[in-house]
Amino acid sequence: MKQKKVLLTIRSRAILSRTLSYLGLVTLSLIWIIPIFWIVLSAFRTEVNSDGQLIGIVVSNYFPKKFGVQNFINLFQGQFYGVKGVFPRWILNTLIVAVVDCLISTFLVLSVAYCMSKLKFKMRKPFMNLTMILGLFPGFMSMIAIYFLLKSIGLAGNSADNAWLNIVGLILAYSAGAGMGFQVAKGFFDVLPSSLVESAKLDGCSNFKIFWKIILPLSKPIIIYTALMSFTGPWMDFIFAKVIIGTGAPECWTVSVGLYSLLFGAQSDVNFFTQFAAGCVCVGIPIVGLFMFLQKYYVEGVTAGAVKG
Amino acid sequence: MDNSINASEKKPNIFQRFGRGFVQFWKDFGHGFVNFFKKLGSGFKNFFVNFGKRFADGSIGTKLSHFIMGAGSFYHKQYIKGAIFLILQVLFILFMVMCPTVNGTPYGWKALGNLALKGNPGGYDDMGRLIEADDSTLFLLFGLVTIAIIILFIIVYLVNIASSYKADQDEKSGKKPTSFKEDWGNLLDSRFHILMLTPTCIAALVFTVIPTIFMISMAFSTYNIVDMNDATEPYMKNLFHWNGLTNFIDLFKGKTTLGHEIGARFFPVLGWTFIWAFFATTTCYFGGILLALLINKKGLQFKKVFRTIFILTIAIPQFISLLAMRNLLNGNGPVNQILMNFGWISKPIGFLGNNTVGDNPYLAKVMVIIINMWLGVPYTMLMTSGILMNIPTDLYEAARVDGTSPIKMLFKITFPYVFFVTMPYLISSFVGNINSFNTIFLLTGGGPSVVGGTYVAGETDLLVTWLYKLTIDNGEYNTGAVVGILTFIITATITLIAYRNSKSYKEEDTFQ
Amino acid sequence: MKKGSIFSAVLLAAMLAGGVSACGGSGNTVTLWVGSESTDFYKDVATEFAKEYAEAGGKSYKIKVVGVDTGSTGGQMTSDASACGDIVVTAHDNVGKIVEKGKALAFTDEALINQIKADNSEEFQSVCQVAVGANKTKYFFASPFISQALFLYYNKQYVTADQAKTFEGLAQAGAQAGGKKGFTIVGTDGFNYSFNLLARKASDNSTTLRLYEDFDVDNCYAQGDDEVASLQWAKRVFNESTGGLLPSDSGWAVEVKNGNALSVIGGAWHYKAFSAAIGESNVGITKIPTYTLTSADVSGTTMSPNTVMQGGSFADCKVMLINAAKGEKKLDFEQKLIAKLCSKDVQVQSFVKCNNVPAFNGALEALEEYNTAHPGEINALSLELAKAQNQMFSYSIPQPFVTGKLNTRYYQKQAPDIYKNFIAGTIEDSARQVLYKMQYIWQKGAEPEEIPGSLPADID
Amino acid sequence: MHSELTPFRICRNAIIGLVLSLGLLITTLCLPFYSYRYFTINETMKFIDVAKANHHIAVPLAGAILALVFIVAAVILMLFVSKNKIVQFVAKTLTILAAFAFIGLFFTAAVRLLVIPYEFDYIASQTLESGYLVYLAYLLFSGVLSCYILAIHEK
Repeated sequence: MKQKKVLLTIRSRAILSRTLSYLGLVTLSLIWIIPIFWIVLSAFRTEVNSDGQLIGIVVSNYFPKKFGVQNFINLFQGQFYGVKGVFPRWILNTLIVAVVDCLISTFLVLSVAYCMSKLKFKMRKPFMNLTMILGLFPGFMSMIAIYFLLKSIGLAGNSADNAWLNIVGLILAYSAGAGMGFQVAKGFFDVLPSSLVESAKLDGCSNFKIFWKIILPLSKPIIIYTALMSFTGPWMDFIFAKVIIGTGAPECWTVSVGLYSLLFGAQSDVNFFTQFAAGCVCVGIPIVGLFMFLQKYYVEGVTAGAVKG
Repeated sequence: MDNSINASEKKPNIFQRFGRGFVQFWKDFGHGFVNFFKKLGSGFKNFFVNFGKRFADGSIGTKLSHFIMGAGSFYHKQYIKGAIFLILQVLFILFMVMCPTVNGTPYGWKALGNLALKGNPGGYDDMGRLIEADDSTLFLLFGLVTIAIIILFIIVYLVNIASSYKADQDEKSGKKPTSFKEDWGNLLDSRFHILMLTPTCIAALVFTVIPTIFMISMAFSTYNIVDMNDATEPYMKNLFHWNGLTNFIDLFKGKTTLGHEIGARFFPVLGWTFIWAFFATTTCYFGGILLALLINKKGLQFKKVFRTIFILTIAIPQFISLLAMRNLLNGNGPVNQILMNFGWISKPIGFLGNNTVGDNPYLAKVMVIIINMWLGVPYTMLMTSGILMNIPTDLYEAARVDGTSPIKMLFKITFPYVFFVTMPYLISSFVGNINSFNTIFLLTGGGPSVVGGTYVAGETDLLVTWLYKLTIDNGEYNTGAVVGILTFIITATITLIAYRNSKSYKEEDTFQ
Repeated sequence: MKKGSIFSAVLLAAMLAGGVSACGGSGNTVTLWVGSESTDFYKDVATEFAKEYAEAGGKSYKIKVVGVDTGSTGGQMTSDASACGDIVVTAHDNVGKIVEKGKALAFTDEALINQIKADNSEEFQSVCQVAVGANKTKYFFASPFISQALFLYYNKQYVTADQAKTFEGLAQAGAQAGGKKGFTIVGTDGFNYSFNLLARKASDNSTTLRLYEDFDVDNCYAQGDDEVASLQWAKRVFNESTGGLLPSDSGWAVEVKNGNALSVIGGAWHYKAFSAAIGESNVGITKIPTYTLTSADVSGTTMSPNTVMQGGSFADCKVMLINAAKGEKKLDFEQKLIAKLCSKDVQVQSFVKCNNVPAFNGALEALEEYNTAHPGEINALSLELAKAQNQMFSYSIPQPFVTGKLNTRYYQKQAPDIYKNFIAGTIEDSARQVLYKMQYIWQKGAEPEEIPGSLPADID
Repeated sequence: MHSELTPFRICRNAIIGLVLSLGLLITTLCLPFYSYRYFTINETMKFIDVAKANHHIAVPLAGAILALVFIVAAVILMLFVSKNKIVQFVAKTLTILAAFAFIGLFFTAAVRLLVIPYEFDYIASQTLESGYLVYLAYLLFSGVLSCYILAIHEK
């Protein structure tokens, strides 16, 4: 009997600890979700004040009294910073920057990471140390210098009629710095057995063929991880874009700069809050969808990267 | 990587190790510095020696290529390569002599002269017509670009000599010098790394090295829009010039020449930056590990569901979630309103210190660290759950056999293993938190303002956000550059000390 | 990988082409940077004028109007003029700063110069001219077309017209509304504090304050007893439960909307935001109220208690100037366009359509005359706004910061922050010490090393 | 060792818990829920009247009832079809959804309790009636119960 009781107590203690863990996990998940849920709620809030005007400001009740999509309509057709229907332009700009930057950066990061991980040449250690040291500088001052550099070749601070030049400038600025961020990809290539490279070299393939035919097909996860990171970069980044194109015409801003300037810019207005929330939902959903879809690769990239740091 | 952890051996505690590491670092630094210069010296010495040797016993082609680039290649019938070298030389000479001008500022040799920053202030003549003014920022920038182009040209010049010298050796030993097609071929094979690294190196040079040098040089100039606007002669508004170390001296004297106490704020901000980096790193790190342990608990179902929920916060762009938090805790936002309705508070609490003047700075600092946890924990959780999976289970079996309790197992096996593996991440995240701009800028915008003006750092300002306020908000580029350089020196020393001490650095090479 | 990259290259090309066509534009467009509330009005007037100009044989120009915040165009013009429009609207105190940076072109068109001289008051003419060149010849660089001063918007649901006449009345209304703040201000910078700093004795409209008189940097005096008492009043009122509310992170519009503050001291450019906050029907407008100094306020000064002070303001004008960074090719057309946009009848139309109060001499009489001639076109509130602003002109001085140095020393050398911290109570200096420090900063551009024992003390 | 623990024995506590939370739910619906001077002068209101007055309150309660149905269905599935893998999975998903719903609603209900006076845009004196307290207790108890039901399943 005693033996059974001991067994039962162990089992009931295990159940108790599991119940508590479930309770803890559900509560923590809710805590993590509440702010995000609040933004989504504010996006669909269409309460009206006594004059029948839409209340746009920060309202104090967590649950909206009236739901509707008026904020999204106002956002897409609204005139901000003197330009009518500018929000879709912001989305188009960011999409262009994201796609082009994704292509260039992925190529640069993978090529540098492959060299650092698999090829032996005398400048390898100094290059690694140099990139680490350059990475320690706070980015602002170099952002200002990049702005002056781009402006002197006409790729920044343009007025509305050639605003697309600003976008080309931003793409250059984003993808140029990408090559330095090779550490995570290098971590992944390190794990690939170098015997693969040796054996391929024995039967006479050139380095390029090894990279293109053998290594790349094997490193699908890291390609997707790098592509995902460089595609979501322009959507997430705010301060770099604000310095480089923040002063140019509003037509060429990216979504993050545009949304920030709705609340804090020169022509910001407290009544734009619900439209800001609608904008966040428009930006958030595609990116979250992408993350969820590519979650397996993202997790692999993070763990591979962390091991090598 | 061996990971047999002999828990029994008495480990020196963390501070002793750090102290010893610190002393060791400066010893290494000293003799590293010395042999760096020794190497540099010998490098130069044998550079000139073999430069002379090459000139002496090279063929006529090699001798000629010292003056006309590509001559060596033409001599060895590598026509395309020779043509490329020649065109590059001609372009370089044109660039240096003709001084192409952009926005009224010249490149070429004039740009080198302009580096002395002695431009003409411009203004108006008596007819009210505008006299074009020079722009010192472009002087500085174009000067640096010209220097960079000169360095690139020297490298090409040396490659040209080396290639013709190599062609001489080939001919001497009977081999035919490599044709252009072969050169291109071995770019894809033996010299593949050159092909792969050149785009990144050029991009890094143009978009990282030159801007960083531009920033550093601003710290030794009078580039400060507020003072330039305050200049006595009306037209000295566009020009700034070198003023040596005065900016650094003023900063430490506690008062800059402009008379406001930027210097007095430097050390408090430095202190808070360290406190912030320490707490932000540790809370996210341990929070992440505990969450990972909770999620990966044996016998728990729906692990994937919980993990996806936490990934949600990483997927949402930071500026959205941070601005959402800011509005949630806003003076008129839901949280304050609920507390007021419940009667716990009479007027809104400035949670993030940006509600009214005189908000409580400590509350703002604590709230910022907590909200940073909300952002940082999922990432660490993700990383640790990956590592937890590949802890060898035989360790746990052995421990369970000799009856250690689950908690003891945790401290004796799980934690040491995770620490060892994530040490490099810990260091990079500590440095990352010192430079973490978004959380502070978007949440508190520098927090409750301190007596002494808008561009003196606020209570929760980090060095980085203060740098933003100084430069972009108020145009004090020289003081900002000084703060930028000091931030770099501090982060560099910490990273190098921690990196050299960490086991992974020692094993980095063995792993290859 | 191969198939994917070809597809994305095609996609990219299509998008870039789309991007290019969307904002192509020919060389001879003239871009107007005007206040965002009056873009449509000025677009119509300017396009129509461009047509007339082309028909009269001139070059044909395309007009593009961009809505901007005219408060921040001064900064943009000095830091990055090539990114601004061809004709830019800014506040008159930025003209000196912009000219000193070589970013504005002098007016050479006789018709325009004569129009500015004929239409405007002496003060407005003097702030639009800058002395340039070796022997300091004066040229016009800007043409005024909107006049602005601070006045009071109040919420008629809680505040009656009489209560809005005095700050004590506002406090009374605040108490009646359940302990709400009587008034709030829009910002904590040097401009929004001018209602207290530039206050005058209501009896004889006198003040001891001298702020850069005839634009001389050393001709300042802020330590008069009326200033000390006025400052002590401000500190008391901003800390009373029904007194003044310091602006918070969520902004004054939210405080007014939630009823935390019953009125706000603002300008014509806040009209839309204020009526959006409480509904057009509840908007009341009047000049800035008076306040009575109590014995506590006058302690330590020679002022007698119960002196009535009239809130003051800056009397400014918004001006149009030509951006030098855009070259001089379009100078002739630009000057004629400015003459048109700043002509009296366009200024009146701008008031009718966009509430921009005209800047020319005798503007109020012209507006009333227009109102009787075209009843119903001007809404009553706008007329009240014009009247309130006109009354304020008799208690105000134009911003004297016409050179870069004066502008920087008043706004950017921390005097406003010392004022703000004194009122918020985060520094222990007395009112006299604060005023001594501010005057020192106005003259020297830096905080004094130490403060003399006996105040007021003159600053050499 | 497992054979002694029949599905019925495993779920015994769960069934007792279900009965308890059902009881709590019914008492919430019957007891007076709110008291508003505004609506009915000095009388308390049944939940149905409040739901009619402000349909926003009905939404959370419908969620709470639905969640209860979920865990009841889950327990029944676990009891009678404990062998079939897919059915077990369905039961477990129903339980976790219920857990999220209960604890989520508990949070918002607690918050809503404080905001309700403001919700009706006037400053009413809100005296709390026992109905609301029972509603909160029901939510918390069912939340813990659903976690317990999840926990009794070993992976």
